[in-house]
Amino acid sequence: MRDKRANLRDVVTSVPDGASIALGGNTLHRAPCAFVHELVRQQKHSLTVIKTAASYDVDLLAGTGCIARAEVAFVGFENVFGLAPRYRRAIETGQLQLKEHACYTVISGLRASAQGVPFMPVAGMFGSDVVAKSDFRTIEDPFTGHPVVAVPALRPDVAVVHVQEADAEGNARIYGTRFEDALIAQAAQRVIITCERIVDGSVLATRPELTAIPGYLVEAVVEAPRGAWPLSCADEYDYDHEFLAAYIRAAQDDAVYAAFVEQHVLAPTVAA
Amino acid sequence: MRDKRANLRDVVTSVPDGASIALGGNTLHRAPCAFVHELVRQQKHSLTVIKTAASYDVDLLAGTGCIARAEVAFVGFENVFGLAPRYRRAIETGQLQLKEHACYTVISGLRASAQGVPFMPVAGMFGSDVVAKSDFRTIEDPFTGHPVVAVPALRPDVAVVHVQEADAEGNARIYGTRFEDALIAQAAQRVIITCERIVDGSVLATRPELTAIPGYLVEAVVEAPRGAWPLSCADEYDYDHEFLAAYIRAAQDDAVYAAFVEQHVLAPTVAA
Amino acid sequence: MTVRPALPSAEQQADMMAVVLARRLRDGERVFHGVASPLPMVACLVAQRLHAPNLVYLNITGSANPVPETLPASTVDPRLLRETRSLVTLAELFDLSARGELDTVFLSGVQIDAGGRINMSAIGPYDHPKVRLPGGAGSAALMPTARRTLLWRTKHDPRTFVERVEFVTAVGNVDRVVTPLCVFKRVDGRLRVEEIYPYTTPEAVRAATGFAVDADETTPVAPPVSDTERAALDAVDPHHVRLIEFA
Amino acid sequence: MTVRPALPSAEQQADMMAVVLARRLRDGERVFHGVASPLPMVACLVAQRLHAPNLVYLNITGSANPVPETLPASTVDPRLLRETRSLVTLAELFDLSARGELDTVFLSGVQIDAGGRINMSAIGPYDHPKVRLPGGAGSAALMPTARRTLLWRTKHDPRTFVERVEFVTAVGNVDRVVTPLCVFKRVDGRLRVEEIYPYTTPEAVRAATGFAVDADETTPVAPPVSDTERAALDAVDPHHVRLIEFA
Repeated sequence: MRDKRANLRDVVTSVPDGASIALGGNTLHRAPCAFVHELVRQQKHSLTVIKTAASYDVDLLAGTGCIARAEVAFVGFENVFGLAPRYRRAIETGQLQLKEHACYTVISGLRASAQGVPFMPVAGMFGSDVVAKSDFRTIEDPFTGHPVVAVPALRPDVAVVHVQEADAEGNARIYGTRFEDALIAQAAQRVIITCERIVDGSVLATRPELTAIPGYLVEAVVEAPRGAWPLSCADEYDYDHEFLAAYIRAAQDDAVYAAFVEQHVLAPTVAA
Repeated sequence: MRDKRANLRDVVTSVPDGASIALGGNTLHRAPCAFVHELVRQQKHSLTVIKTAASYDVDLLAGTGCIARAEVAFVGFENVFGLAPRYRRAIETGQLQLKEHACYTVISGLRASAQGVPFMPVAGMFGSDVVAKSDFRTIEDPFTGHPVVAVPALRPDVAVVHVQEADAEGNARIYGTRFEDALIAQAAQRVIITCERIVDGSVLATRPELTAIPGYLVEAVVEAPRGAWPLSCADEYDYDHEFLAAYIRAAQDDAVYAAFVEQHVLAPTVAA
Repeated sequence: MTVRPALPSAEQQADMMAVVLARRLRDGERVFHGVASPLPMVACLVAQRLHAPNLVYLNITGSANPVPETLPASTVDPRLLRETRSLVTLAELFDLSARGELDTVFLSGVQIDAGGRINMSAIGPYDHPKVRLPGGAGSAALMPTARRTLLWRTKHDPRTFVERVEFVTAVGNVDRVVTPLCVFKRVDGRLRVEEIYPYTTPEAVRAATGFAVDADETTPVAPPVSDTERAALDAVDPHHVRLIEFA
Repeated sequence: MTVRPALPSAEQQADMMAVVLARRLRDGERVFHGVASPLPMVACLVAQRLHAPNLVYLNITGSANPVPETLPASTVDPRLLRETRSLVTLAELFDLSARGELDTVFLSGVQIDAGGRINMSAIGPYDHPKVRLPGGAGSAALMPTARRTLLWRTKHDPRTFVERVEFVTAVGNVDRVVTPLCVFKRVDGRLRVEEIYPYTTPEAVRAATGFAVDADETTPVAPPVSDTERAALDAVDPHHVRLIEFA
């Protein structure tokens, strides 16, 4: 397979405004934040973000106006810092359009896409107002006639996953929880891997069972040390509590927030 | 979790006649043959077998009258020995009822069961006479109206998987190809693991990413060294070419076959 | 008449809730919690030390029966992987519930109503909310499919416990609702007070609840935190991570 | 008129088929074969050594671009895992095709008809077959979803190549059909002879085919196995595992 190593700037440049992007990780953990920061630096707009449970990554994209639409099930900083301030604001002011999901309907939509079918039946969901609000449909099982909720295929234009190790072909090894990272890579039209370090393929060949995403699904692989910062990366680093605390404080005021983003995100030293 | 170690005889005794059993492995590789041999020894009958691609395991169950029904996509000895002689005969004489599948429809039916939904849409299948013969249905996507084939949930009563290593709680580590083994474990009502060796759980804890089937899905774990024999087990042993050749020869004649089964399967020394 | 006691401390509330949740867990069952669930995390670990050594503790990291060295503030934290022997994806966890094999799921709601419905979506008109909430995460899929749901909420006031939620994020097999003041049990589709805590009164519970409840002098009082329960709490959560839900 | 040549040896047929299949593979494409596929296995490895170094060779073991030390007789064999850097389940391989991301799939049929339909199910009445065949494995799902199907069959006679199969196990995007005598190309839904092999004649191809074919003296003749192709064959399959399909 060809060498797919690329630099972050070029890879992000290749993502058009208006694209739908599925992000890896979950809440405060292993989201591709270096990639997200570069989206902000390049002032992308009209993006759709797809994720089950997000925090800083989606809050920042909402706060900087990069995303116009979100298909998510949870955005918050858990009990560590509570509500997602800019995500909240963006929806309350109508700047961000939300298609609300349960985590499982995001998974179901991605599964439909990964399996090349137009929809996926999903268990549960009965009685939830989310079904009507998000235009899911209740259909009949063709064999028993029993009702079941159907979710349309969710096909991201781009999936971005941050992992600990990948080789030049894009084979990506994930230590610890994989979350939906393999699924979004299967469901998306393009897959971009960012990683703590590029390793030789022979390392992955010693135990291919640990490769979460096969290289033949991957378009580009970017070496981005601390690429999940300020969120955590299993076996590598914890989330940056002080930075996130400062972010939440700054987010309470528009001017302070703008200055914070300018200093910590737009400044090219952010990923250093 | 409790200690789930059990002996093969007791575990097989717990499987009632008429049960549907999904077998792990694929064609000549890592099928739970020690378990299959014990099914024959206990003269189980009216069983349904579920598998994508099988060889000796299903041929033997057909030849000894243990199975009355099969939901499979392929049964043969590949180019090594060609057609499955007793499986063929059982269908040609009407003793075995076949619900023919594509490998992918077996997977789709198992996925429906694993996901708690009554059916699964599946891509492809158009134009195949298998759709009508196996009572799959062509339905409309509720969102676009496009046609898609639907497969009913396939819920085995028992899944049996042979792995290289498992702990006493049933956590099962698979080296090499996993085939559908994790999926059948998710889809089945009961899960039985046979393994080359029982290892201490602390071994699995060093790299939980390698555990293919979590112990909390498992009812019983049986230590069965060479438990895939005469088929292969990755990193452990190759398939037994001489034995399979003798099996194929014996299968050409009913009396010779009966004697072969008596000597090699019913004799308790088989797994030695 | 009873004098309403001073409001209990956050410590008292957190300890009582963790213990009451732990008491509701049964040995051998499969229990799951998702994001933002410190009290359920503590409750599972406490129950395993006391009456439920064979409880299967599952969480959104995909681990099973982890033995964390220190408890994380985020309940998706890699610290919850320690000593697990298996690791599954989120999809597999939801599948487990979807096929009816998850015994108990812990969920919460910013609003909880008299029918046990939860709102984690929005306060005010859904399309132009006064407050956009985080969203229900797994709840809409889990509440109808898990065999039972244990709801918990660390705030008990009339704006939290309402007659009818403004938006139904999820509804399903609610068994109990554990608050800082009492335990509700869902009977015939409606929440009823099962027991109140030693440090409060029926009047206080009624006054704090936005729907009519039947708490009175005959309402059972939960046993206080016992010495063995206290010891288990201290062993599992020596740094009082559980308090973060009261911040 | 041409004198029909002596029947070529199994070695000649196997070498020619392996090379003709390899020639049809394109650099960079994703190619997959399933069970019982020695010739496709050899063709993929040969193509990678010649004109398609970036071909992504996928097979039913779930490996990608394996470097087998010795070729197995079973194409599901763990030997096909050697040096792979990733490993996926069968389900993921079928998914890849289902979403249109598999470029080429190798499939075969005991019967192949003029429309490129295959029968791997039964000879004689389906419900009371004279011969029950192994079944189509992945074919019914893969043929309609893979971008193209390369069929191969090591027997070319009128009972194998028929006007209409008795049972349609699978039908789909058939591109070429490679036999021991010729290559068929599917044009407007019907198989036409694209080229015949140097060791046979148009008459022999017509006589061996159960449906009308247009092979004549103007039909192109495939180049014989070249020295570089021979060298690649010897390097990839020194023990002639490919011959097993002619046993």
